[in-house]
Amino acid sequence: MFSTLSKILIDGISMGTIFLFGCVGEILTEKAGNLNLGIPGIMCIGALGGSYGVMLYTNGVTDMSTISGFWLVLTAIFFSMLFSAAAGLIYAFLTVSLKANQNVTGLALTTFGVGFMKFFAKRIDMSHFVEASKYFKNLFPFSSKLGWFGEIFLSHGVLVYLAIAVAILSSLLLNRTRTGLYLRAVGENPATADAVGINISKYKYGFIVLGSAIAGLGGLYYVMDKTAGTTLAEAPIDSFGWLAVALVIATMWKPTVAIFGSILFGALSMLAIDLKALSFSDLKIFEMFPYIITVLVLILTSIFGKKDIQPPASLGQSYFREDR
Amino acid sequence: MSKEIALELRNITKKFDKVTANKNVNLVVYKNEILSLLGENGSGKTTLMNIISGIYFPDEGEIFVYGKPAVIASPKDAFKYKIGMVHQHFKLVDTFTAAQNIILGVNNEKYNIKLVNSRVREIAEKYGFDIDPKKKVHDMSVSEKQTVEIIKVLYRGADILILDEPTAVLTPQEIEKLFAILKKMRDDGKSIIIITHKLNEVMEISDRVSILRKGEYIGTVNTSETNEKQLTEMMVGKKLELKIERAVVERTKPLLEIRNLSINSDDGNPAIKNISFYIRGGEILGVAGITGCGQKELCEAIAGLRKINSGFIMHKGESIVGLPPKEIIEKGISMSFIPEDRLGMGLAPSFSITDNVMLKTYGDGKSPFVNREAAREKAKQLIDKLEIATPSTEIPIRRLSGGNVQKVLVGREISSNPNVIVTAYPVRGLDINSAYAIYDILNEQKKRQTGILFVGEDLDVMLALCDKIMVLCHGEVMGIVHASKVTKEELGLMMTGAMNLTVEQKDKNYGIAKDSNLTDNEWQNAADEQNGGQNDDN
Amino acid sequence: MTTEKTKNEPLFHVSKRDHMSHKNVLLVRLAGILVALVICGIMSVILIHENPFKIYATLVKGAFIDVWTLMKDTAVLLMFGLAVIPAFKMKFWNMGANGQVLVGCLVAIACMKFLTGVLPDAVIIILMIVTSILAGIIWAVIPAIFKAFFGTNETLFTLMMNYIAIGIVAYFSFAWDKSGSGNIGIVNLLTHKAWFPDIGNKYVLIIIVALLVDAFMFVYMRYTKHGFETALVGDSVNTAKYVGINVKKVIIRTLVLSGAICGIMGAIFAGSLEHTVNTQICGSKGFTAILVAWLANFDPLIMIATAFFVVFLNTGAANVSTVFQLKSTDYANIVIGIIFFCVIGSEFFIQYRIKPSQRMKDIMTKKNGASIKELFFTSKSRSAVKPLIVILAIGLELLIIAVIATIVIKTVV
Amino acid sequence: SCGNSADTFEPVAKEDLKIGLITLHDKSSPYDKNFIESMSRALANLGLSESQLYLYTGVDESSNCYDKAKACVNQGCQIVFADSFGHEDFIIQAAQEFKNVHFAHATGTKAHTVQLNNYANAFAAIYEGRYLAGIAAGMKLNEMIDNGDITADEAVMGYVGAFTYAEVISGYTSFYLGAKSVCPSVTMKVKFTGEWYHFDKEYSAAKTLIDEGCVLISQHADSYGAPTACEEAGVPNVSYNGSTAEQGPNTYIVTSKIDWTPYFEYIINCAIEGKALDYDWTGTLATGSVKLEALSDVAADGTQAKIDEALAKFAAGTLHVFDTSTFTVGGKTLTSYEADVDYDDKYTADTEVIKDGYFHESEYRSAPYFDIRIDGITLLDEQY
Ligand SMILES: Nc1ncnc2c1ncn2[C@@H]1O[C@H](COP(=O)(O)OP(=O)(O)OP(=O)(O)O)[C@@H](O)[C@H]1O
Ligand SMILES: Nc1ncnc2c1ncn2[C@@H]1O[C@H](COP(=O)(O)OP(=O)(O)OP(=O)(O)O)[C@@H](O)[C@H]1O
Ligand SMILES: [Mg+2]
Ligand SMILES: [Mg+2]
Repeated sequence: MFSTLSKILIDGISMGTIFLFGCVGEILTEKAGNLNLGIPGIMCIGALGGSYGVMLYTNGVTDMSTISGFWLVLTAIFFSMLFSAAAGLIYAFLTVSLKANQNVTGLALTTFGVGFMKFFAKRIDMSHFVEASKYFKNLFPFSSKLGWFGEIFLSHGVLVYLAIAVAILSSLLLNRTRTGLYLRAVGENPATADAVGINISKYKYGFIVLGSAIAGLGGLYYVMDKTAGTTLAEAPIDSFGWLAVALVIATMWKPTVAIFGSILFGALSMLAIDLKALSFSDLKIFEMFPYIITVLVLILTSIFGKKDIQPPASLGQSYFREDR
Repeated sequence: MSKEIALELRNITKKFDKVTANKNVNLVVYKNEILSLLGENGSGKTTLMNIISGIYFPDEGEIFVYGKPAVIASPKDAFKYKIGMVHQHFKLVDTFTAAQNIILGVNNEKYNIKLVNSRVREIAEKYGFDIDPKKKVHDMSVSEKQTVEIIKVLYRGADILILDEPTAVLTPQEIEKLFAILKKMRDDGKSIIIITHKLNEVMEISDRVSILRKGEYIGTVNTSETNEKQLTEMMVGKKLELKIERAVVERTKPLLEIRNLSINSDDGNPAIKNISFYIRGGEILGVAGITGCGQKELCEAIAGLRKINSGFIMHKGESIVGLPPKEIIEKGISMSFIPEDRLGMGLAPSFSITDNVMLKTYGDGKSPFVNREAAREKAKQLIDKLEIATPSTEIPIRRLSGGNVQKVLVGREISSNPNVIVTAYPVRGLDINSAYAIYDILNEQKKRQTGILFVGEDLDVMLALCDKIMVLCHGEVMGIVHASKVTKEELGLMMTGAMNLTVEQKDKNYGIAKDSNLTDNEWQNAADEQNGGQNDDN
Repeated sequence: MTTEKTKNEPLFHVSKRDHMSHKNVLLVRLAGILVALVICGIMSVILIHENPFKIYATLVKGAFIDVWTLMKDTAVLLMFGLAVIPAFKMKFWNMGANGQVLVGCLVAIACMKFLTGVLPDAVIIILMIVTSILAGIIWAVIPAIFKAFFGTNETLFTLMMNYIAIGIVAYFSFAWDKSGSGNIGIVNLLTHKAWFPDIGNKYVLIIIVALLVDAFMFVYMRYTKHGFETALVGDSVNTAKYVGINVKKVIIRTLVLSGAICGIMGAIFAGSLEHTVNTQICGSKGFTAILVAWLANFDPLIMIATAFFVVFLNTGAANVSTVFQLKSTDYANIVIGIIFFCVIGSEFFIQYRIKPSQRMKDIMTKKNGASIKELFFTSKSRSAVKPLIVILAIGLELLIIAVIATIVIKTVV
Repeated sequence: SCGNSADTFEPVAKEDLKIGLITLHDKSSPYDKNFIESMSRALANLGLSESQLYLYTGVDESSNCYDKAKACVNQGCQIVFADSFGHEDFIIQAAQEFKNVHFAHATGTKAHTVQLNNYANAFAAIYEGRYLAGIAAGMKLNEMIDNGDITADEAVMGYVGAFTYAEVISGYTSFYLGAKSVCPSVTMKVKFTGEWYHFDKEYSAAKTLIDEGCVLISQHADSYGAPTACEEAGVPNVSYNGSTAEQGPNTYIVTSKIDWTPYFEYIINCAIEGKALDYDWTGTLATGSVKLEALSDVAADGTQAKIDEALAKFAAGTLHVFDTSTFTVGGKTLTSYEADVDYDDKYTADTEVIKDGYFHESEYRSAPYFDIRIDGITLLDEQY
């Protein structure tokens, strides 16, 4: 019983991390008033970027044990963020500068991103990926000595802890800093923010790009850590992306809540396989749970919700100063 | 001249696509002065002020601040020149506190909300504001919001203050307070530009008045050397009859009888508390009261848009409580509520004038299709009759100026030949010319023996136009008085709750018509039914 | 003093347009597509090492390999688009067409699978259509009800309903399949019982239905009272309430319509095109349809063209990957993505007017002491040109970082 | 040798032959990669150019498959081949419509039932390969027992299966029987994922099996989930369909796989000759369709010898994988079994398949139909 429970938790954390990156990235974007439905595509592009980084770093290496894991991971993170930031930039340019419809732009970006990853994945040399993935996994090798605690909480890779750190930092940024205050103002009421001299475009661009870069790490995590460098073109990252978008709602735009929400979602998506003695058809019922939960949260918050847990007021609308 | 020029505009021109909002406008504001900006609706006042505060960039023309040429390409630039603006529509973030709103965009000091709180209190003390820096904007009243707006500007140390129609939503008492503060600020060395359509306010507050007409600069006069008549002439370009006549009409039995009505507001607090009144055909019953004392809820309840808690709304002796809005409209009860943003209720911003005109009638007849031809004809008539400025009947209504938008709304309401008109703020923000057109229309309706409930803001107008005035304070009736037998001061006292006629005249059976459509018995039955119905629910 | 002023003036003024003639709108869109084609051309040349004209010729030829398939695919996408149009007009972001079609198809297949032999074929076919429409309606109406009564966010609700529908279909794929492969397979493969009759060939039915629904939707949105109410709710909910429209009813009614169209599509999938149900039959058509509907400005007539355009590209690009041995269909998605970006971007020039300011004119004509340098080296805000410069700068920066990083890593390792 | 010659097909010149290949995913999926690469080899072997191939990748199991088959026909293909189980019905539809084009389908079951002259199924006797791989697994278990790492009773293998249908059951049973032939005490636990390709589920299923005490894992699923889990846990792994040495350098033992080159050569030759294809074609060790790749260092000593021994017996026809004397069902030896060979909607059993003391797998049709639960194998998901 306990082992099943701990397995569910471990699966929850390790699956959840991909949602968490996507979710925090989307929260930052939405706080700037932009609903980015391109997040699934951006996560794909982030996965590709990170893989590209790993490929560059390991290119021509014969003995993988000689390389510096630190720089490898850093390179991968850098390229993953670079690629997904570039994708975010496309979205930002279209929706902020050209004031395009956000839903449509996002969907187009998802189409593009999925195609982009799958197409170029075939041009990535993945021969060192499996070995490279070891540097992403298991940040604390001593965790196995710490019993169930170590197994559940310390057996994960560096990106898992990075995701949690990013979520906490985002929360601090949003709630404790001037930048966060301005950002929220931009998302709530851009006309007001503009009238007090806050540079709307700067904030929107900044946080769309930053949010995209963070979301992209989810893709990197899945490829290099979760699947140990074995999957790229076939990784269903886009479907994780949609779950990440759902998670934003389910956690009511709160990055810290998202940490727990992501674990729940992760656990639910694996629950069917972790629990024994289910038929295939039952298994499919379990897989619907995260979506059903999101729907329930949506319904409950809309019925009982307070003003403070509603989406940013200008979400989805583009801003033009001379509009009225 | 001994006075220092604070701000000077030369030859400012601004076009919005085909509309020229400002054309070669010149304007001078001195230090230590309050300048009023006067003009009809759509004359370009707001546009001009937005140019000064960096929201718009002029197509042509120059701006000088304290004699130096200035380029104001964004609100940030405006702050640099110490220009601050309180916008016609408040620019506040609802979910933030007052202090958070005030510190938005202020980058030159450490981010520390506690410090801001105390500085805000300091400023409030200096000028006599009343404000809680920790209160969230969505919990604030209109005047509180305006206070935040003004402090926001002061906090940045603005020297040139622009206020766009700040009094439109305030009570007389609040206006008085605001004016006192403005005068204090003027004496403190600041320059203030204020936009208002109320000439008495112009006369009271300003040192000089600049007038715009159809986007063009007409001229500037010293307030002490002018009068309302001259200003109006400058503004509209022709002489105007200022008097509102109160038509004397034969009155009918009560059309609408309201008894013991209680309504809740959106947040669940009682907005209207157990009030009774009636409206006869051929009379205008004014409703006076500070903004937010239940007018909106009352109007919405009559129109069937809001649930009531208890009480009766009887139209020609039949209850309309619980009827869907459509059926209420069909009974001939028309409601037009002009909210602060003018577009909120009653119009569809991206629909054409034609489609807006047929909003209430599109459903007539059995055909599943809409009849646009008839509506287009009607739209043309309205445009002619009310002098609505528009290139065609087919342009989206949001492209019109505020006043013209409103004319479409009021025009449509009245053209539906109602027997009861509930109208709230029908002249809100309208220039005098348009406002008179609307008063005339109301009087015309009254002569047709329509019953009119007129929720207004300008007491002078109400005293001249209405037959009786009902005064509300915090959802309670303070008194229902004949307009010819009451003074403005008395109304003010009642609005603030200092005087309550219902208590003083307890014996008078307040709000119960002598010639009710229903007998006492029938009322009793209705009441029983209501109670019985409630029991059934349980 | 004049120079001081003009020097700091933004180089462009952006203002909202009132109106643009249809001809110009078309021109701007075409320009957008042209830019996209150039970008795709460059990309294709880099990837395929072929003459771009040859690539485009292959694309066009590929799209017309089978005209019936092309028309069928257009009709199917059109149906999805028609299902979202009324909701979108109402500003109800129905992302759930996929799910609505899927449940419709599922129940229709259930009828076919379990009633064949029990009831006459004609009755089964009628039942398939009716139940499919009902199922589509139910799936669309659930989010609509919550939106109407509690204001529940419909974008995410309908999105989630897709995945729930997929889960249910997956459930029955296993529950109904005795072999254990999770694959229902074509029902009545050999007997063709309870299949919809072919009119000429099996694609004619969907094409006719799509055209009929299209015509219906055109009239509905433009000339009927219901359509008027739908648009009004989309434009201003307050106003709709105020003129006595039962907004809840309109929301629900409109989604009933959306769901019904999806249901019809589901029945056609079951009876005419697929004869089976699985989680893949809708692909991402529900999302593509949103793009298509938006491109057409929610006009059912224009949408025939936009749907055709997207299907044409998709089919053609798939052929490019086949002919040039790209061994991947994802090329099509990249091309479509780029074209959408450009067309979405071109919308800006339809909505807004960009005028060079006096200073810009001075710079171009070298008057008033202006010089080209100012384009880049003036500190003042350039409200219009700045974003472009920022984009270019960031793009360049990213490129340089990428190149440097690549070199550094290659030399270090 | 091609099947009954029929006049519906014209012989074609080699240079004029055009082949359509329809795959579920593209090369990034090991399953489809196998087909695409086999086709390339076949083309090269027969001297055809790559430009004669019309490859449609990413064709899902919907009418899209029919459309793509039609597109192939429209472009003049004389042969159209589809690789996924779910493609079958749509290919049959196309075959019904285009009578003079050959349609062939891997893993399908319906050709001999629908009896279309131009529609054929093909598979390989991969159970033979699995059996050999099972021997390698059994030898590894023996090594562990000998080393004292486990007791004989603890010789439990784990198996990650995709679905519960005959192809998978036949696969894991042959694997188990192979292991049992060298390690009599072995037992096996099976966990299903319900997906062909799902890294996370396969990974998690493998981990569960390891937690359940399995000391060696094999799988019938397409992702690298199970090999990765094995590598992390240090548990030996026997693979399928392609080497996973890269994913499991320290745990990978061996893999069996199907090589489709012989079949592709067969259908191309038939098309050139203008002859119909056999309804069912089953590749074997003998045709070179079933292969066991080289053993890794992880394999136990002596494994190769045991495998060679079995190979020789296969060649001699003396070894049958499903020899009823090697397994029991409910404690009893099977003497008779009706399998579902012919297609019908209800999947009714219709053919006696036990003769001469063994289960005749892949003889009455190419796709496997062994779906018996034998003793010694426990299904963790008891629902099936
Ligand atoms: N953002 C805009 N886009 C297009 N036209 C505009 C815009 N703002 C104002 N206009 C037009 O410019 C003219 C001047 O409008 P403005 O709002 O400045 O008038 P105003 O004097 O403030 O009127 P009011 O008293 O009604 O507020 C009007 O015709 C209006 O329709
Ligand atoms: N429309 C009304 N609604 C409610 N109460 C009213 C209304 N009109 C008058 N009253 C109340 O009834 C009292 C009767 O006063 P008065 O006789 O001066 O009115 P009235 O002119 O006779 O009214 P009526 O319109 O019924 O003839 C008023 O002081 C007031 O309190
Ligand atoms: Mg104004
Ligand atoms: Mg059978």
